[in-house]
Amino acid sequence: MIRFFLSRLLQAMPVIFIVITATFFLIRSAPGGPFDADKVVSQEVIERLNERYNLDAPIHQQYFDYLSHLIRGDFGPSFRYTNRSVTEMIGAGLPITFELAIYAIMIALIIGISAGMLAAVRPNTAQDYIPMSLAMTGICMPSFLLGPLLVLVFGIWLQWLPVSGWGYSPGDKILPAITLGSTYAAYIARLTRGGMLEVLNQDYIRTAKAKGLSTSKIIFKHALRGGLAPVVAFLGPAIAGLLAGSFVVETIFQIPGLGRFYVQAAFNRDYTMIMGTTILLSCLIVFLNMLSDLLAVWLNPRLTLDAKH
Amino acid sequence: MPNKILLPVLLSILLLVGCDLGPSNIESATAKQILHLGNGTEPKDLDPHTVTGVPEHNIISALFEGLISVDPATLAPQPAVAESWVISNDGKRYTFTLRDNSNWSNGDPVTADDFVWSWQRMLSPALASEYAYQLFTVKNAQAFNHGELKDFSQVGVKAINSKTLVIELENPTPYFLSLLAHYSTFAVHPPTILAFGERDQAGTLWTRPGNLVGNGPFTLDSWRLNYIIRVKKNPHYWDHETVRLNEILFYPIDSALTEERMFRTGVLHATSSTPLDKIASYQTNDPDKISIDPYLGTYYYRLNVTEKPLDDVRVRRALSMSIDRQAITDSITKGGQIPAFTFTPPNTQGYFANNNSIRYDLALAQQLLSEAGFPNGEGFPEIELTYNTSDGHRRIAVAIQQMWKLALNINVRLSNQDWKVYLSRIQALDYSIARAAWIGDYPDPNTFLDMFVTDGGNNQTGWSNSQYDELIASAASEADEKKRYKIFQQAENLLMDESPIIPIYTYTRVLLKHPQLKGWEPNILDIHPYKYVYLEDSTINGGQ
Amino acid sequence: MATDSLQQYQDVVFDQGRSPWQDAWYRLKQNKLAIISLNFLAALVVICVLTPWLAPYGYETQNLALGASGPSAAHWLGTDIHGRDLMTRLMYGGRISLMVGFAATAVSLVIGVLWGAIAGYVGGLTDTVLMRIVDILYALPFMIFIILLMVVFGRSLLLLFLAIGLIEWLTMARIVRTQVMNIRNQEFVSAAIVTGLSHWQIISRHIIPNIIGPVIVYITLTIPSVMLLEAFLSFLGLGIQPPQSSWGVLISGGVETMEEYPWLLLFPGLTLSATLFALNFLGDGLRDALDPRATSD
Amino acid sequence: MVFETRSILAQLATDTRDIMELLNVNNLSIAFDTRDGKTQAVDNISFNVQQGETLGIVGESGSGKSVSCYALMGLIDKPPGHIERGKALFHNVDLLSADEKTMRGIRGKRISMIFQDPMTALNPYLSVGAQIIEPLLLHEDVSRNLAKQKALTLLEEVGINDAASRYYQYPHELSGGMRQRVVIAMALITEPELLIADEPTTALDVTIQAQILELIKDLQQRRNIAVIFISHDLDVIRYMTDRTLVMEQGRIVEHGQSQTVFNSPNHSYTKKLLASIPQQAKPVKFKYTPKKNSPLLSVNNVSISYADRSSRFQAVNNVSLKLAKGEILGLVGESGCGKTTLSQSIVKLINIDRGEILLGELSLHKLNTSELKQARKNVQMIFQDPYASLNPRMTVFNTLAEPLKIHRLAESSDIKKKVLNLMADVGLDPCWANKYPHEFSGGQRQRIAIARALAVEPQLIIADEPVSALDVTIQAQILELLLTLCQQRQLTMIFISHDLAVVRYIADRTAVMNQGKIVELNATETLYQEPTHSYTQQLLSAKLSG
Repeated sequence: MIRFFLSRLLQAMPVIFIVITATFFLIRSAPGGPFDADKVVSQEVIERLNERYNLDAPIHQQYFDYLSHLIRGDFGPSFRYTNRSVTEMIGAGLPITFELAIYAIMIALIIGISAGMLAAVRPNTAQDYIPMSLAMTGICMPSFLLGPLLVLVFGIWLQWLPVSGWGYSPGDKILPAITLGSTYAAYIARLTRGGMLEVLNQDYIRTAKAKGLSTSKIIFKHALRGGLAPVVAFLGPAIAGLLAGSFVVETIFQIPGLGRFYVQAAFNRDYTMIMGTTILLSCLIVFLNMLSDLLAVWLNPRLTLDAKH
Repeated sequence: MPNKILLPVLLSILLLVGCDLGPSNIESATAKQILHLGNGTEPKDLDPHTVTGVPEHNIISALFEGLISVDPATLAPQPAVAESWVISNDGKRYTFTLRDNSNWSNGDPVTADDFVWSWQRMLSPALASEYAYQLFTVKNAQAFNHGELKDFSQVGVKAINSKTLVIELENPTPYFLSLLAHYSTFAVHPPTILAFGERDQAGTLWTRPGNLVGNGPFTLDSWRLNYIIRVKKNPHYWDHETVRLNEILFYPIDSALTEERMFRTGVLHATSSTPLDKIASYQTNDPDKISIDPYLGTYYYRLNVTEKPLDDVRVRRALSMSIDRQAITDSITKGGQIPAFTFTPPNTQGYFANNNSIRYDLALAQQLLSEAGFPNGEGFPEIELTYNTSDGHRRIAVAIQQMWKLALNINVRLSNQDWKVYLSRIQALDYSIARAAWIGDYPDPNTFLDMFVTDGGNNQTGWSNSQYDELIASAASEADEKKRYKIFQQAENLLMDESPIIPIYTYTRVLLKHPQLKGWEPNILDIHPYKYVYLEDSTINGGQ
Repeated sequence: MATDSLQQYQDVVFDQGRSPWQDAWYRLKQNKLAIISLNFLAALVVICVLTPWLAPYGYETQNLALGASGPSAAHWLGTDIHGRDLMTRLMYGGRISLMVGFAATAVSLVIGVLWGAIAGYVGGLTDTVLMRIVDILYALPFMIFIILLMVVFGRSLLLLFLAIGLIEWLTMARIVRTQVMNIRNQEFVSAAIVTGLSHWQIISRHIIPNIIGPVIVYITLTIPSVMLLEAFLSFLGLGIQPPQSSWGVLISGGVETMEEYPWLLLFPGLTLSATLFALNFLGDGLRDALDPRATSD
Repeated sequence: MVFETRSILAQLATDTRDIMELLNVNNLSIAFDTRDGKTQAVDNISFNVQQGETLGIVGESGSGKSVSCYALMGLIDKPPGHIERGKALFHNVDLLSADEKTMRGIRGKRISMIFQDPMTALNPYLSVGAQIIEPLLLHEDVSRNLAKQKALTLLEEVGINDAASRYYQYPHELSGGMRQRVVIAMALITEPELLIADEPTTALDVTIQAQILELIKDLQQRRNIAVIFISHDLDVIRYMTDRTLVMEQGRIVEHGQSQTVFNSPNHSYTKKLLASIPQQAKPVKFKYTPKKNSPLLSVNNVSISYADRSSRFQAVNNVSLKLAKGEILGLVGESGCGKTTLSQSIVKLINIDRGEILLGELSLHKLNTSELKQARKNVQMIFQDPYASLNPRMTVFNTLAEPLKIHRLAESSDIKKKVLNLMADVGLDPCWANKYPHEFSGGQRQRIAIARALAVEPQLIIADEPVSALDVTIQAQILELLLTLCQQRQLTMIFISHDLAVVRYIADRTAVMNQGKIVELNATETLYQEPTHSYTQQLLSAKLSG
């Protein structure tokens, strides 16, 4: 176990370091500075702002300064939201996006696994084709389309659910979670179906049947755990993608999450904020991949952590 | 196993779906006098001296008050912190008397010294206020701001006593009073600033809820990042009896479509924008919920006059005259915008441009292009039309692209750019034709026309005309309004004859506004002092 | 015995005289749904190729006075905000979307399959390094990447293929790697090593053909998402430029006006969905057809 | 023939009328729908099982022996399978037409099954304890605690020491033999009346196999339950059963007391089966003349180890071997003894830690890439599993042409000729050249694999369990083919097997491996008749005497 964490940590460090370095220089090579505005800002003002944010130093100096601050856990001030630190903004946005992602992944799992299971139990029948077609519709229905559609139907026509906000009025978390989760539900459905079909052909399913178990017991007790292996492998990258991709949903539903910051920071050339969110994302990717492996081991007693590396 | 978790989750979701939504914001708002406003983007900060945008302006105008405010209906200056003022005969000396009962929200009185202190802060080089130029009409302010003058006592602002403030100007500036209604000239509470940092330090925590001390009709109650800013009625405000609203909630909403949906489901009383495609249906179905008001802004295209073939005035005029502006405002923008053939919006504080050298005239346009050496567009190079990424700009560009194709047989390539890339390209004159817009800072033609002086920061077309420069300079020192406007008309004629820009339309302010919202007067600056705004059920009022 | 029989075998006509490709084609033909899909896609391609001759209007021809109008005799699928014929724009848009869908997917396929195959086959440190590079690319801020591409290279269709391919190959590489790791331990790979094949020959001849199934399935999922990604990139300014259109651009435009002008969303949406379903059925059919084992069970 | 079977049945029926009849299967026919049409898997068979007896069903793969028993348990997937006809009365319940609920009450409660491969028959995701008590909890109203007590007792009974801790382990933590004991415990926990054992020992090592058979026999006698014992292994059937059915292509071709069937078979198929068992040494023996100065292959002090969790596992420990040209060396040992690791190091599929492997004068593990490619031509390998060792997406032609092209052994115009020739050599119809591996039977596939190994005209062939996955008659054919080819082509071969009889049949000299070491190496007959090492003796004594 410890060896596993150590080796992962050892791999993670260069990954995160390269991400930091590459991002640092990439964003500075993009045209337009953080202080360019519609009404032209005078050169004097720009110079003073650059001075304030250490942007007048040679770029390698800026880089080392940034690193030395980073090592002390200081992500710096946001260049756009002048009285905010990046840490504070991430602290405000991340829990919300995280919560949204958790709900979304839960919905994706519920819908995806049930659809995939239904389909796998009777392959090549209507019970297979209908959920799988729906899953495919989910894949081709991007959130920028599904979100407004759901809002139109449930928020405006039926008036069942609020169309915006997060924790402001009851039920306002439902539509965003469904919107964000649906694409993943579709992928999970396909993965579950594939995994279940493979497991259902295993000998131990026959053993279970020979014991006199009913179909539902066989599926839930014996097949599901093995059948979900591909889903588990998918979950790590999916949650990371979910967090990064929540921008669209957060914009549609007016949710104060990190996704909006992540994208807006790029447009605003809010260098420190881009760095902060990117570092966070790379840590998340590393962490979630590790979690995904841990989960796989937990689900499958045959795997051990150390043997994987 | 997952199935043990899934069931409760499913059930709770069903429960949530089944529950009643309860009354919407606006249904419960009237009794409590709580206003819900869409407010564009998240404010960068709430420091009147460092911010620049409209969303910031809206919140700051609730939290602070200047020497002067403007009457929402007429935009005429009216007393605010200053109870009265005297202007010297040469128009260069203003003496303000501050009202006795003007207080900070912690109860401290607002003094003339606060203003002197604040202006020193605002003009200090280290603060790097982007709006410092607003005060450059004040004597020595520019020198101080540029660091050429260290001694602030030489700047033309003095506190004679705690309630008398004297301001000396470089030139008689007829619009100076309206500048004082702008938040960049507001006073801030010196002890608060100093409690959280230096006087000229930006980005300190003084603007946070609990810290911020203002002198406006409202105080900052809570600030949830990217979500809601809530302000509450300020009991220390000198005119608190006029204020009827108890709270205002400002929602930063990036998407106009989201904002419209929030408005439609009763979350907001008013929006900060309106999706183009919704205008028609509101006008037909809910005319009482949409308001279209004139606005002090012009939508135009910049032409890079340093580049062939746009260095030829005939080409520029041909391009300008072959745009069917009426079709664009009728079919694309649809918000009652006025086709523009001059740069300054009509009736800018009584100013009207009188140019008619630009009009929609295809035959003339073709003739001009032909004279420039491109008969029927032959030999005309493909030029690029740059605009910042936005659906509305794209729609207009697509229409104009096609108009030029049909009228002049020239090919224009559209190129949208990320906002910051767009800005840096325009500044570097790295474009041929670029979409632009200008919203006046104050109701005076000067805010439009001084843009195009040689090497003006916002000129950005490469166009330079010494006669124009002289006209704008002479207007600055002219105290008589009629003569001034004449000079501006001359300048504007010159500008349009040369056509370094193609005006397309004069903006209107199209917003969705609930009929309950009262005291919200339309004006060309889109300023709505919240002290006059209140909520009232239109049914009681017999509004239908 | 061998030499005797040799003469006789010289003239042996192989059973059914089939090559592996003919085989696959034969099996594909048995799958009705796949054939219908194939025909549908072929028809789509033909229509798109012939669009300049078939389209009733020009894709850029505007009628501002008409504006957005519903389906009518003159405009079967209605018109958009600029009064342009939607059917014409759908047809022209199909040219772009199909081209982007296939070309960008091909880019991601080539990079992803090679990368994943090398990582999975070689394993060990190489695998770790290659996959960590994938992690790094996942983590880099996508927006900045797009903005830089635009600034450095300007706007071009080729760049669009490249940009999308460069984004999409990451997932492809992961999928391929997992598959290759499974295949790599099969005995026939050992047999190939023993035969003396180089690693490259083993990857290209023994491993890649055996991961084609999951790869095809992933491709059918990638193509539609690539088409939608194209709309997003075009919106940002990297993709096609107005007045050109693509299905993705039409759909994302349609979303904004779905209440006012539902046909602007409905028809492009239906077109894309139908294409997606056809691709999916064809993909499943191809996967089965390319797997010789599929006939026996 | 049909008449003959019927009369035997009739006779048996009268003989055993007084004994209580537990199961009566009558006119059972089962067919499967395939893309090529209907396949008759079981064709009108009838048999019965008495209380407390062991009925053997013997036959090769595809003979229908397993399918007919699965039908009794309702384990046949419908579709594609369907039972066309027949009755199977078990306590007056027709197992073939009973509804699912009734069947669930019978499955695992009154009729239990033991499956062939304990690796795959146990759910890898659940602890063995949970799996053992599952049928008990399902069918009887017992507390979990009581069920556990019963399971622990039973685990002791099936010979698992330290049952209390094993109870919580997962299948992968147990050895193959132990897993099969768990499967048996799982089958017996509900005290069924009938136990169906489907090839219960085929996947096990020979010493384990004997123990498990002993266990089943013992349990059967102590508990007096009826057993249907299915196997392709005639020795096992002879050893285990009272009566035997011989099945071929879905039909019962012979039926009688086991002793009678095996000692005086009537039906030609039974005779053929019996004849296929390699009983003694091969007909032509290699005249072993050890030329010490120039062996073809020398394995000198080779050691190989794997990283295994925290420690290193020594798979091959200081092994030395020498092979003369034309010799066939048998390599015997149980799973995990290192024989496969050793053989893979000889073809350089894995690297060695110490020692050297010389092919003639070449040190295989010190060659560069191009030299190695050349050397590979001389050493080829035949793998155990003919299903996995052929690329499923390459036709036979491509599979065989590939080595020819790689080593430029034929002009492109000659390739077709050479490939067809190869096919003919290994007894494959050249007409099948464009077929895919899955279209062939196991034996045919192994012929393809042999042809592939021969394509490069190697000097040395490593055959790793080449016949253990094959039916007994096919096994005999393949062994015959290998022998013939070796003699024709002067091939040297290392023949690896766990099956002592097979090695005795084919090998000139035999090496016995245990725990990474060669414990005994001698001329085959000498080794079999006078084993000196205790492990060899143990191996040989575990072989069923029949």
